[in-house]
Amino acid sequence: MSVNKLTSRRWVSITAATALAVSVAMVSGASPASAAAAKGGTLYFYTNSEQFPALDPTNMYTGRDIGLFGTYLFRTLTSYKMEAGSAGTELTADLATNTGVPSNKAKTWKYTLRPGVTWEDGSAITCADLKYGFSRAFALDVFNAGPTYAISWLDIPTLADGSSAYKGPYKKTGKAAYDKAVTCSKDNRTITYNLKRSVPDFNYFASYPTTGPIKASADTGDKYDLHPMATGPYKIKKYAINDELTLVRNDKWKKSSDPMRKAYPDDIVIKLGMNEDVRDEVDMTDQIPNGINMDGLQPLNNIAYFNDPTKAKQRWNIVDPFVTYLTANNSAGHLDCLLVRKAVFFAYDNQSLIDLSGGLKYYGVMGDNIVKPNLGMDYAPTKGNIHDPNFKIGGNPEYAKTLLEQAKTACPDAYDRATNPAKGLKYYRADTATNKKSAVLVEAALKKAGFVIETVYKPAGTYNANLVEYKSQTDFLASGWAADWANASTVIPEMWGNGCCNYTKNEKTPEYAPFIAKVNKALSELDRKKQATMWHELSQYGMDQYWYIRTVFGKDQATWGSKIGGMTEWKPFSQAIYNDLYIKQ
Amino acid sequence: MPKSVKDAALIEPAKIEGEEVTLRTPKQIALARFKRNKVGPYSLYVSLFFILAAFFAPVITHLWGLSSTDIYTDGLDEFALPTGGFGGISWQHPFGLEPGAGRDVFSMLLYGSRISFTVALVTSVASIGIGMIVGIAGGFFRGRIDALIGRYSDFLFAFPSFFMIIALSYPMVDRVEKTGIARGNNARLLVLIIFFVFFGWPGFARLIRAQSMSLRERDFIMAAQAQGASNWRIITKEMLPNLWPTAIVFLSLSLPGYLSAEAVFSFLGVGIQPPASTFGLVLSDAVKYWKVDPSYLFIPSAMLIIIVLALNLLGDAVRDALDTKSE
Amino acid sequence: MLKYISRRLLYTVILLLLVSLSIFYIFDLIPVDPARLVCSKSCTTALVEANRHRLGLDVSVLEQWWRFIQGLFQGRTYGEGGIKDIYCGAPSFGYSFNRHACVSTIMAEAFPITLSLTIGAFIMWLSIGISLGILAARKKGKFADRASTAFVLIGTSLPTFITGIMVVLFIVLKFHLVNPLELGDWQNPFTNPLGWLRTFFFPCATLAIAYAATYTRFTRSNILEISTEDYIRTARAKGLSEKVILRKHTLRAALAPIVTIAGLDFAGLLGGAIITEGIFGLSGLGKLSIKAVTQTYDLPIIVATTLVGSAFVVIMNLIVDVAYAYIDPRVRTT
Amino acid sequence: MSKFLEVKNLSVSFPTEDGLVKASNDVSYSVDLGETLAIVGESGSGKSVSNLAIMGLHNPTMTQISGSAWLNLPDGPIDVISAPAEKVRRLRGKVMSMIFQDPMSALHPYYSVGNQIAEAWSLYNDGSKRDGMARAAEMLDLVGIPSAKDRVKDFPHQFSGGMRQRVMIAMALVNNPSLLIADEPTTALDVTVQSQILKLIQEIQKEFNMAVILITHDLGVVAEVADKVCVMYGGKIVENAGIDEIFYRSQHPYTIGLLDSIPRVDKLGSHRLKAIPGQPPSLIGLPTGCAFAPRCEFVSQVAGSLCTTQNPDLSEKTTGHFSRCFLEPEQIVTLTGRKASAK
Repeated sequence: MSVNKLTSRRWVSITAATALAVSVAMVSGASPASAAAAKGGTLYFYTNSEQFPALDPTNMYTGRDIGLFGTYLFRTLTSYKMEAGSAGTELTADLATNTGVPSNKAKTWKYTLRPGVTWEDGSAITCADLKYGFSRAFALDVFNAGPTYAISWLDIPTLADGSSAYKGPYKKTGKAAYDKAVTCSKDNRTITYNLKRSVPDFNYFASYPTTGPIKASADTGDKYDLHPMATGPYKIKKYAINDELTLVRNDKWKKSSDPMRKAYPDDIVIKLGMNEDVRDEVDMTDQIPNGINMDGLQPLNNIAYFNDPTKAKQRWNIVDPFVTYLTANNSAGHLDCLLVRKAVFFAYDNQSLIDLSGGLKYYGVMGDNIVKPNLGMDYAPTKGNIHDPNFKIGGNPEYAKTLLEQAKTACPDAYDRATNPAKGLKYYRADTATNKKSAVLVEAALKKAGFVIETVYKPAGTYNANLVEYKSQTDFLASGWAADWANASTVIPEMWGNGCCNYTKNEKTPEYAPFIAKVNKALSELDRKKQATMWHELSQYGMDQYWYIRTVFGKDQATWGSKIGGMTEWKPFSQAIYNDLYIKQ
Repeated sequence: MPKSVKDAALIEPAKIEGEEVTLRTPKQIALARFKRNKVGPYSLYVSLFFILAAFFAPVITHLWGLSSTDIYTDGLDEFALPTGGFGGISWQHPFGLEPGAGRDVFSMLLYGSRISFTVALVTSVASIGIGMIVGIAGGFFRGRIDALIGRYSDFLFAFPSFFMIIALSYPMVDRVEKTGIARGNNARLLVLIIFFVFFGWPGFARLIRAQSMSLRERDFIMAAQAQGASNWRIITKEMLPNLWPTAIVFLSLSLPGYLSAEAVFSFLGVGIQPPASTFGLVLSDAVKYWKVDPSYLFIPSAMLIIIVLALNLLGDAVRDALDTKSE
Repeated sequence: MLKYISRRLLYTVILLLLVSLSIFYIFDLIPVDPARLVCSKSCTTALVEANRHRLGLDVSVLEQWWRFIQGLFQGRTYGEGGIKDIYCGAPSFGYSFNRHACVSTIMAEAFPITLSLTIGAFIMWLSIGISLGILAARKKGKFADRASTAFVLIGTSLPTFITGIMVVLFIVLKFHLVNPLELGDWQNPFTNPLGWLRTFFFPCATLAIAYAATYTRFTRSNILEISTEDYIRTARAKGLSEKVILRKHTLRAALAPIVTIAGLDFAGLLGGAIITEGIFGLSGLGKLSIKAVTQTYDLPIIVATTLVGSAFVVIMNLIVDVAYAYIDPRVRTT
Repeated sequence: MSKFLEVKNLSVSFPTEDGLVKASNDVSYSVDLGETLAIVGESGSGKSVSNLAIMGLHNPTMTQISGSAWLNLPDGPIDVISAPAEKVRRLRGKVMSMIFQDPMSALHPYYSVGNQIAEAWSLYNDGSKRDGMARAAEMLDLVGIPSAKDRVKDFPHQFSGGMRQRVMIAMALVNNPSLLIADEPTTALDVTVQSQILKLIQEIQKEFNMAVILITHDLGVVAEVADKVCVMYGGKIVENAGIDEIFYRSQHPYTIGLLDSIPRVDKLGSHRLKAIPGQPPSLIGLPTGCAFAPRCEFVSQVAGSLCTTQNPDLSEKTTGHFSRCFLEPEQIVTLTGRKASAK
């Protein structure tokens, strides 16, 4: 899922999936609960966003929401352990009795439901519910925001236009094929998934709410989003967009069937649509002591907050799972010239841009790879780019000029586009306040090196949806990505290869064919260590091409009120372990 | 009753019973009244000062050794905040530096007010021009023309202009750019002005229409008609001179209105975009920094208040001076 | 009079039909394809077509408009073709797939908020504006005149996004006047008048600051103008006291034209006060529409809010005219 | 000292940027109950100003007043110039009333005529609104408005000009005042209506035994109703005498000029109308001497160019006949006699 993280730190735009962080993440401020956790009280969250991207499990793909609602509302077959440190990155059984039984070279996965698991109306959760829930992801005309692994993995024929023969539970087409791919045992407690190819990571996917159960009789289609049925310790009492989401205890939920969830607060209220400045002021003056800021502060307020020693126990500054990057349009007529792309890289004033968004301390550091160090074995430092002796973090316009000078003869077309005042480079950006500011810096730095550049602002709300269209018109795109789980297979092919979100337009470049061949080889490699080495090579290859002009390894901050207890980082989501949260009495 | 009353002194010149007996022209009277107003001349000087400053922005900034596009990152700290007190105010940067990008606020505001004034002036003048023509046409010819204009302006009034501007500005800018008339901010400026004028003129046209209807009934127009003057002559020689005071008052009062409107649309992300820096852009940016850099919010706010206040008071003074009824 | 009103009503209906039709055509011209916007990343042409059908955009603009008009009277079923049908009863303004609800339901929730805000602000700005205007007129040229003019002008010269933030940060939150969690909470004014007041007082005040200046200046200049009228001299010649003259004679005539601008301002605000609603977290029509226009591109909501907005303007125009006829007998008989 | 109203040395002036404008300069006159005094002059001669001051209708912040105006009320005389404003207000409408030139604009457009009359009545009388309306109907009937009972609820714009002036009169008289000041009451009306209104004023004056001050520029009007006449020029009274004195033995060249400029039925066909040459005093650079001197055709008759250097006093030329001119009555007779022969 693509991200537009550079634009803002609000969670709406961070719609990527989760990442498995195995490296040591920096955690400041947060410490495991020292006081005894206590039941009771109301836990508040507040956010500037007016509504959740999705409450319907089928559409839920935002890391934060998966963590939040996966803890409170929806149980899934498997779940990440709700524990601090690297233990949190491990899977555990949730609705199922175990994390899944693979067979047939991981082409078949089998799960059995835990006894006593129920819906909020008291009825038992059955295999049919799981099967129905899983099927909804195929109804792409109704649900368009969730992950689509189910469609590409399940053993269902593909039609000529690339879509699945099965069109979801609301249509009759392809139902037989689906019934064959997903089967239930006679006692309706065991579900079997039959896949097209080996997917050793299927158990990770089974932690996504989109794979969870949906009761067919309660399904209201599009409207289900407003009041999905809960299986966790809380249920929805009220969901009013732009107002609030109120969760109350689900009295049908039994601790006996769910040893993991603690459910400390009596109520959970998420206040929606709070003005950003109000929200920041609330944080800084601790006006909602039992509340948590869901968005993070605006950069400047963030700095003020983090400079305040009295807030030391109400904040953390961690490495988040995201890599943000600047994509070049590598197609002909745009930046189809390595020298020009390189010149842009060296001309960029990264220092000012990072300062603008919170500095190296809070925004992030320059990256040297598309894969973030969090990903563990798949990350290795690359050569060149930020390690090049000519690289200056504040920009090196002189070197950029020499590169451009070489480009003049090497690739006159791209040079002309980049320097001719009548043409010039175009940079499509979402129309947000921070972008407007950074555009000033980007334009100034590139002009210094002799580029002609114009920022084209596009409506922020429809920016992401139009990326497919923009990618062939603009010369740059800013975006971001986080791995879905701890394998660069959810990064490199998606970003540079034939995955979902390759905005580089590199398909027609001569360097692409050898690259994609290697990618496919790596994907089918069963030896994990060998695979990691192959990913190292491939990231070096792509970075050498400057398909991405620059990458930043981002950081993330969270702040909360003085009465919040149990704030600890949950590694897979870079969020709180919601399960541990309680109100200090 | 006394038999004889001794005369005290000569009767002072000027007016009796409020009736003008001097031989001054209306223009002179208005000018004298304007000068007599305590606030009028000062608000004129202040307005002129800012308008001239905006007009000569390149000269002033050059003389000061500044540029509105240069980035003075030396003056910013690791979080891109201006170093030194009061938003980095110094002799070199009299209004300090812009936090984040490090531009000089003084030159930003000079150049910014240039754009703001352009929008306000062009829009006002164009609205007045169209409103004048349409208003006179409606008020003077009446009948079908008037009905048609009335219905059309009703339609425009009913139109939710605010949303239309927000929703349509992106595609409109696209279209303007495609025609090649203007690019980038010039295109956005053009679109903003077109929208403002499009939705702005009916208000003024109504005003003029009402006035020309009553003017039409006045004796001197009747007299001109009786003498067989052509409609064109009546409109240009008899009506227009009586309508321009309204236009001037409208101008001085709509200027600050459009200044504020530009600010609001910039805040909402419609209209002019950085690296340009209109009042709206600077203010909406400054709100984010109020806690760490209050002077960055205070200076443009104060400047906008002074300009709007001066223009409003100027408008009041002009109206008072041209108003033949009061006093 | 009745005939006049019915003729105006007919005119109003025609005007609204025209405005709605233009809105459909104008938004059709915008190069944004809502069907593509809601298409997932595995988007295919077939899927876009399916979306287009689901959103009702696969027919001509004229037919879209006609269906919309029909829906207003008959209710309408959305998303035909397999998925669970969604029915929105009359008056149906459409269905928002972004907010998963019938637009009429969404509007019905947002409207009381906007109405409260507008009425509150209206009362405040009229009372502030008119009383300051009277003060300024009576003390013409003196300190009180200049002070009140300067006060309201400073209030107006700053855009609402500055004054609103100032009010929230430096008054509301600073002095703990409203719990930030209750900021923007909808409270029923009839069952919980205090809560309603707590929610709406400050946003109304913010808007009132923005609007009061016009009314102060208008009141002032009108009073000064009316004061020179012969009939005020007549009233004085009758022996009426200055107080009675001001109240009964001057104000009656001076404030009559205010009905017109006040009515239009009121109607304009009913369409939503975008910035104020945003700052105070009020989920009124303004916030609803601005999000639909700039972010989600939610066509049914855009059409509904713009149409309701212009309906308010047109209907308020009618009310203003009728009210004016009531106030000014000269208009009544002609 | 028994006249109902005695105005003594009343000066009204307005300070302006260009200096002090003495609109009414040292004016004295009197009028008794049952008597009609006409004040005659061109626009700008200051004829309204002194009466507005008597009514207390001048703008106190913009006007300087000296002199006095005594009303001899049954409970003792009162000087309305020096009396507190509130006390004078209590006299307005009750003891003294005023009607104005333009009946079109003098009535409040938003209130029914009955309402406006009732308002004036209820100010000095206890009674319900219904009583007030009944009284209003009575008054409208009195001033000759047909089917007055039905018309009390009508609004001013539903009446013609003459009818409106009748309404004004009804309103002015609703509390039976002793003094009625009529400021050009017929100027804005059709000629046929003019005489009706004047007749009405006359009748009512008789019925109520009022003192009436009629301010006008029209000597024709004066001839119809006045008992005595004040002629004003340049802010001063230039001639002051009984009606017959003014019309048949006028002592001031200005008055003579005015008389010559009106059509006379009795001299139909035999004379040509004459205008006074020149402009009314612009008051800018007014010569020292007589204000009328620049327009006066008899200037040369006064020795030593006295007219242009010295201002004549208002002196009693014959008994009760005051004139502000250096010429003696005999001289006037000869001069006008010569004129008469020319007619």
